[in-house]
Amino acid sequence: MSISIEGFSATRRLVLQGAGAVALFGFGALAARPALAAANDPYPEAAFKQKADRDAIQALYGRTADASDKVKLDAPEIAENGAVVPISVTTTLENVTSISFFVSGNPNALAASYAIPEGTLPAVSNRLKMQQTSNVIAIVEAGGKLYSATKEVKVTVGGCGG
Amino acid sequence: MRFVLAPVLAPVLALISAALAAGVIAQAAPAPDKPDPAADAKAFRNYFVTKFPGVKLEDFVNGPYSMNEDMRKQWVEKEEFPPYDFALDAGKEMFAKPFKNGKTYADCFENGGIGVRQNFPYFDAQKGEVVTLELAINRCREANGEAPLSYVKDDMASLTAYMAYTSRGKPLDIKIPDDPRALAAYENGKRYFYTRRGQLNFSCASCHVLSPGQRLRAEILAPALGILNAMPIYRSEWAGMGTISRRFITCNSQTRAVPEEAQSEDYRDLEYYLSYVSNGLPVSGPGARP
Amino acid sequence: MASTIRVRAIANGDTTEVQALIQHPMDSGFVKDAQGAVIPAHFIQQLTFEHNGKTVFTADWGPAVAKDPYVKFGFKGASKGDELKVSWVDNKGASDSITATIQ
Amino acid sequence: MSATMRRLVFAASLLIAAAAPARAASEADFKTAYAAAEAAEKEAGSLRNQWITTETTLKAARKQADAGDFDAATATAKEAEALAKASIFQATSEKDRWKDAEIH
Repeated sequence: MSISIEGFSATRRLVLQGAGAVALFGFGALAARPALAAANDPYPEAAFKQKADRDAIQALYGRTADASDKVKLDAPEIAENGAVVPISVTTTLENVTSISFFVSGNPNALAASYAIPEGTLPAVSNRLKMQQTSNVIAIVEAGGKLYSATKEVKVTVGGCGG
Repeated sequence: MRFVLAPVLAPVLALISAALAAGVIAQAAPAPDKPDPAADAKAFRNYFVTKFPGVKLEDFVNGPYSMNEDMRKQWVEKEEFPPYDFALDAGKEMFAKPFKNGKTYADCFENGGIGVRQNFPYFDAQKGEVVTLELAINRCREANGEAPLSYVKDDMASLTAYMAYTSRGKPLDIKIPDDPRALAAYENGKRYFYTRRGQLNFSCASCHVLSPGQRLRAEILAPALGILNAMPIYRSEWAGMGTISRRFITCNSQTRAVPEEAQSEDYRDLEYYLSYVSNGLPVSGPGARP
Repeated sequence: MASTIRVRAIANGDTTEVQALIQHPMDSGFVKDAQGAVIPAHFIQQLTFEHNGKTVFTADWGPAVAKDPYVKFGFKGASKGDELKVSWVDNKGASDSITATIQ
Repeated sequence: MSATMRRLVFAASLLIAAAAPARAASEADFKTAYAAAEAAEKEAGSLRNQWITTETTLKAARKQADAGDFDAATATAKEAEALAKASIFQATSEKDRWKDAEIH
């Protein structure tokens, strides 16, 4: 697999997708051991280092995403605290191989990326940090294509509450 | 000289606005001469129930989350795996671990300290003072030759979190004995609650009686009714746990008043008052707050 | 010392719902301490869930995941009593793992 | 209504004090101003009603004096005194007035 690091995670996810993707590369051995491929997956360092959301998506997936109403992004209108913002994604898309979260207003846009092997449901909930009011973008990788949903989350500073 | 104006103007403006606000509040009936805690508690509860007809009585203990749907959703999500979970486990471990003399916290409390949170604070007739759970924990330690814990966070928050957890759902049951000293403590707590302080000229009541449910800067203010039932809390703003002591101290700081020492007489009396007027509402601690 | 990992895995029919909470500072590297010194970045990079030797979920995390991170997902093919292995490794090379039983 | 008036008069007096022109100040001037501020803050302390702002302003005055800038230090000390006096006024006026806010 002499592929650049940027391309690798996308490739790995295609491998996990099953026979079709494997045929593309012709590595039967990899198809037999998808779990190991995931466990040994290198951390997408380069994607996490990108500042802008577009660059981070490009670094992680090597392509751009299309907005889709099949991706449901659930995030609060106003984050009760930017330090802990509950954000989740579900999708009705089939053959999902990964789900990733980007926060446009953070110093580095990519927050988290999840590999979804076959048999795992295409739904993830997590809690992210947001430095300021900005868009949150969820990307769903399905059938080798990227689909996205975007929502603005307002973040305000702490005060005399609670 | 130019920078002098701004900081001096701030209190001036605050006082002017206070004066205006006072005009609004002054319509209230004149204060009775002798403290009547039972009547106070009834009026207190009635005020909140009337102000928020959509909020169930037992839901007031969930603070800002009882007031705002978007916030409530975030809280329900948090409660699926609450951030105070680690403190709760640490507290349970600490609670069971014997002191150097072989005794444990259980030896200091009624019913071994399990399911007793709703009885705190209480008035200690022998010492003539209000004893909070936090104070009782440190007195227990000292009586067993252990150094007292910091009142604001960490171990104290974990221990009180565990003890509150064993009382979850039990209605607060604060007693004010027929003792002039207990009544005086109650009255002092009430005075502290309603007295404006700090450069911003806020009382506890300014935020938590007049404005619960409203946003002050980022946050939704919690109603005073049941506000201590959720203690201790994991606050996202603190990125950690805090006790009742910590909440009082930070509230004072936020109004730019120099806070008192943790477990000062004023703070203990305030806890006594606030807990008493929330009698009957369930213990919900430990809680999670923004 | 108790584990840094809390897992709740509940089988409901063919689907197992998994929730995990991990005790970790997740320092972003953008925050200063009381003395004004930058707190160096310290965060979990990878979190893996394995069932019967098969990886069912992998998280790649950056410093923008909240302190004491939480994640929830679901997968098919497991039943009550099965084991679920959870492990993480952070950017300083520290790691932890736990094996939970599916309820 | 009289309470409102008192407050407005007080507010005005503060403004006048704050707007008084500065003149070159000596170390002695600073010490006098600082002692007055400290005394007022001590009184606020006895009423358990100090303001954080007063404390930080006192500290700032000391720092300016340490740096030899007695003009600034004296002005800042006077500002601290005004803040301390405002907190004393607050404590005094709240002594009974808190009852007006009580829920009945």
